[in-house]
Amino acid sequence: MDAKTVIFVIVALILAPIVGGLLAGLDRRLTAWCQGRFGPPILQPFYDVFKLLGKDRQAVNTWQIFCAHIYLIASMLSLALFVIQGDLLMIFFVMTIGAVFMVVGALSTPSPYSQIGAQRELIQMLTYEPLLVIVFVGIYFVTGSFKISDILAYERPIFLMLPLLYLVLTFALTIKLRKSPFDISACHHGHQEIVRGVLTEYSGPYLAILEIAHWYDIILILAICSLFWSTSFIGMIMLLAITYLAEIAIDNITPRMTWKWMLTYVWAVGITLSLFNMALLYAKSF
Amino acid sequence: MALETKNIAKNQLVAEVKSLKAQGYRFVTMTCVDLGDGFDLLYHFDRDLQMTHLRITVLKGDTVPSISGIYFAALCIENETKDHFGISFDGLVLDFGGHFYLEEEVKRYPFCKVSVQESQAPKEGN
Amino acid sequence: MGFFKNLVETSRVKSPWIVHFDCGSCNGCDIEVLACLTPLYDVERFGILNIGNPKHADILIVSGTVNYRNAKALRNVYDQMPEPRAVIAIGACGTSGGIFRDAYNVVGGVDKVIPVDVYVPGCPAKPEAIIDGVVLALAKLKERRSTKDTDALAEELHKAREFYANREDRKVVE
Amino acid sequence: MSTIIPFGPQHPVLPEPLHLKITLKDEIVTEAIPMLGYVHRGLETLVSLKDVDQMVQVVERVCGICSCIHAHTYCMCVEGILGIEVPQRAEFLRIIWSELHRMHSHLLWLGLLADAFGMESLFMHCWRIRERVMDVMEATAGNRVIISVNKVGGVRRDLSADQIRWIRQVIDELEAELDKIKPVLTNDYTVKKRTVGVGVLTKEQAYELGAVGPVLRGSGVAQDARMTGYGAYKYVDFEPVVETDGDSWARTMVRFRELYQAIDIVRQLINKLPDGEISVKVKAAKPEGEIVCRSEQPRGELMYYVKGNGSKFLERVRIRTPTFANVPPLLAMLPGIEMADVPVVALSIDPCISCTER
Amino acid sequence: MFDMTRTIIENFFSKAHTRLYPLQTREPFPNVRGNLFNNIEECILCGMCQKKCPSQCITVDKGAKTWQVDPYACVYCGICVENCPVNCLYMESPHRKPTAEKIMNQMVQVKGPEKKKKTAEK
Ligand code: SF4
Ligand code: SF4
Ligand code: SF4
Ligand code: SF4
Ligand code: SF4
Ligand code: SF4
Ligand code: SF4
Ligand code: SF4
Repeated sequence: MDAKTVIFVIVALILAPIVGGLLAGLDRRLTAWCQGRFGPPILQPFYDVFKLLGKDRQAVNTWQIFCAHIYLIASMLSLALFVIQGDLLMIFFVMTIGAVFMVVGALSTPSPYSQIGAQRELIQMLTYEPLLVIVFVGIYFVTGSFKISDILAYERPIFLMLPLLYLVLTFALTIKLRKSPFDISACHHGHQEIVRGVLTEYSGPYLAILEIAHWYDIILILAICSLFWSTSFIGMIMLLAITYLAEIAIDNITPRMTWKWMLTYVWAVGITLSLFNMALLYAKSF
Repeated sequence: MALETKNIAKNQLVAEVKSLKAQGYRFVTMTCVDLGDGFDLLYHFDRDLQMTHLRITVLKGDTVPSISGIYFAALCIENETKDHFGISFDGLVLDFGGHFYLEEEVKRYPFCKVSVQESQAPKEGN
Repeated sequence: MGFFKNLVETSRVKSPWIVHFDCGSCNGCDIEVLACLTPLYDVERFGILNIGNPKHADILIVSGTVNYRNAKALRNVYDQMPEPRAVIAIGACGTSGGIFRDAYNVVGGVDKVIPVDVYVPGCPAKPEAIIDGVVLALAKLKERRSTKDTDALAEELHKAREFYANREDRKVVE
Repeated sequence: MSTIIPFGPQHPVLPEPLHLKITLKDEIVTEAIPMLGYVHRGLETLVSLKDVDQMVQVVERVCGICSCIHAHTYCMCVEGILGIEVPQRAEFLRIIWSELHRMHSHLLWLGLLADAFGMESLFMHCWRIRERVMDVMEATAGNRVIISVNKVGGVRRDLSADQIRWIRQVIDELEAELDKIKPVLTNDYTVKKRTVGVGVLTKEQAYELGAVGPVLRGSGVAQDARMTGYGAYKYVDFEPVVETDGDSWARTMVRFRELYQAIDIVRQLINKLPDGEISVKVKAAKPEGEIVCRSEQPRGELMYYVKGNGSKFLERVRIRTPTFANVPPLLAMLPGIEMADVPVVALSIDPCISCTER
Repeated sequence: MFDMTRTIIENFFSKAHTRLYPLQTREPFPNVRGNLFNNIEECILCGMCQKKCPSQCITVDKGAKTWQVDPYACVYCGICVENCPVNCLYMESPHRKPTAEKIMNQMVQVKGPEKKKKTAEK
């Protein structure tokens, strides 16, 4: 690992939350426009986080604090792994550890909302993780490697080969973004039958930590999306912009669904799409 | 405009309500009025927007048979009446024990006239 | 650290998350609080989110009269909110008990149970008035510190507790 | 494993302080026990402190959402005992305001339902178009929510020709906006997924448990207190809106179609609005006797019992509100559904706890 | 599944419906019951408003020549305005501003109504 990579990693780790926060702010503004409202300032997520940092520390137990920090560290680590162009499966593994710790933190409190939220979060992970693995396998089929450096070296946009798998990836993105119809364990406003789900018992600075970790996660998933059009910068930006706008639109035209529906629907549709895409790929290769 | 009610005795109540139910009447609600030494209990029923009313008069301290076994909907109102007037109902399906609405701090049976004055007295007396 | 402190202070004013508690309100005030969130008034412009979870909230908006049963729930919600926080009482009911203050099950305004920072009169208070009230509360919030900064707040908390404990004495309408 | 969830009294999807103790087994509700009393004020006792006229203001504040109908029903009772004939124009105006209340109440409710199943854009849309109705209320009656237009003997404000023209324009706009969201409720796959078959109440159950209003009509019973022809309803044509499925979707559709019905009724009333006085003078009312009056509120049938004793203070006022009658059906619907559906089902009866407990 | 799309796209491309409240206020409708005032010099201190107010929030003191309303208990119904025999009460359309402390709205009469004296002389 040379000095250049180290600098890259540091820059990425500093930039990611800034970009993530701006994206979240933009997201809220655009959502407001969809609803005929004026919307908050773009910098709003930063105000929220700084305010939370200045609030009283109130934690149910120390375990919870520990979990929040682990989640942040895991998210940062997985992003760093991406920047040093490591192994996709490794990244996936580290990210999962972080998410599991957040759930464990929520489970460690006695509040029923937090408990149910944690259970649902686990189900969500159960839903999107196989999909992510399928997507990675698809990428492997095309490029012959799990290593990001090799994927980047592939000369054509993977999107053209795996359009349906990209759709599958957006399911995972929707779940990760906590957007309708998959905002079942927690959501950004909190008008939910289980209050704020997994986030219910985290408060003040710890909530801020989770928020920052969440921004890292989003950037990471978007980065994975961007792999699908890694050959040109403009193509990459266009793909991401269209994806994000579509996410906002979907968020606004669907209600929140139940976890049973999510599990069956996402798996059924996700696996069908993947198989179809693989078959297509196979047919083409002849 | 007077209200036409059918006055019946307390022990006829259950039979009367059962026969109304057999005729297809729905239970609307019950009203309790404090008469000073006793209570007027009015039971309101409805069928196709036509109302019929039963009235029983009981003395303070009497228990009244509950009709919540016949009409489940009577549950809320009987609990409410128990809170407000202290009338006990025999055979309530789900009994909140006089704490349907009220906490311990409140004087018992606020709707009875005497208690209304009692609970108002400290407020008005200053 | 001064820079960071400033940042937190500015952020606090720009990101008030509210939790809305309906005591014995007639819904008139509730729906006006809700109307503030909707496109015509859109308080998200000020970063206001209706968060529904007292542990995440900075401002408690209370509408309606306090009665004996919900006083406990109100107290509970207030206690769960981390400092710094502010309380806004909405409507005639929230500020004094309004037209119901002589009814037997009514304790009175919100200030009989928890300390109130801003009173918004009206029946119901108009959304504009509620926005004015939040703005006024923010000015107060800006000066507050989290308890780790100062013990003054701990003292205030203690006072608030006593205030609640002595509520019986204040039942008499002045 | 069973978990006990305290649903409320302060809860984000349910602004009402309704407290349900819900027992869950694998996210399925096995038992729901209501804990009431968070809004109980005891305002029926205020009759001993406020006289006949002042009580109008008190009963308006039983619930802010259909305040006008509460006051109307109370006034009908007192006028009934005193034998007062209200001028025809006043009757028309009362019903126009009542139907405007029905519009704003149903829109508000539709928004809250959308919020309960997490569709924020629909919530915002409903509340935005509702503001037009609120503007009408504010301009014609002087206040947005609690409009205080009724008094014993008539109404306190009149509508000018300009205002009537404006109301007509607003309800036209409203109709156009409703047409836009109609497909969302009737077609949308995800919306139907959340409401169809959720919280089913059969016709027999609804009738037996004493359900009223859209809950009753959503289960296929055509009963609407407006059919008794109180006020100016005797001068307009309408049919009660009935759906037969008995689930949350049916109740939604009943309310949604009632919005169109309310628009239609207001149009008819405006066309027929007679000239004349808007109130009769009532001198020092001292009613004596008992009476029961009923009316149809957005949430169902409202019943007032009033007893006067010949002084200016009434002896007893008893209010049976629609949600009070709809609580037993709610309790019958909850067991067996999923936790995620609890807010949807609870909202589908349009709970208004403040009037339930008074 | 996409029935809401049209509405949100319309919203997206049209101007926000928001009224930017503190910066941009709408002219209140006439005759809105906003804030209660007494034209105290016209008041004959008869106490009619006190008697009629459903919220019992007006206190008229004939001896001290004061008229006081508790704006935090007033329900803005306008009954007092309608019942005042000399029409000295009036309501202004803008709403009453929130305050950090409860401030009673008390008015003290200095001179008293002139008209009333004139009619008394006649
Ligand atoms: S459910 Fe409501 S609060 Fe939660 S993310 Fe969706 S729109 Fe936001
Ligand atoms: S102040 Fe008025 S509108 Fe608000 S809750 Fe009280 S009675 Fe209702
Ligand atoms: S869901 Fe949220 S915004 Fe809606 S009423 Fe409840 S607390 Fe208020
Ligand atoms: S429950 Fe219905 S009738 Fe009663 S006050 Fe509320 S909205 Fe009005
Ligand atoms: S259900 Fe009742 S409290 Fe809730 S919004 Fe409707 S009227 Fe208000
Ligand atoms: S009714 Fe009018 S004149 Fe009489 S005291 Fe009141 S304000 Fe003065
Ligand atoms: S105005 Fe009427 S109520 Fe007032 S003092 Fe004169 S006669 Fe009495
Ligand atoms: S407006 Fe109504 S509540 Fe206010 S002082 Fe006048 S009569 Fe009393």
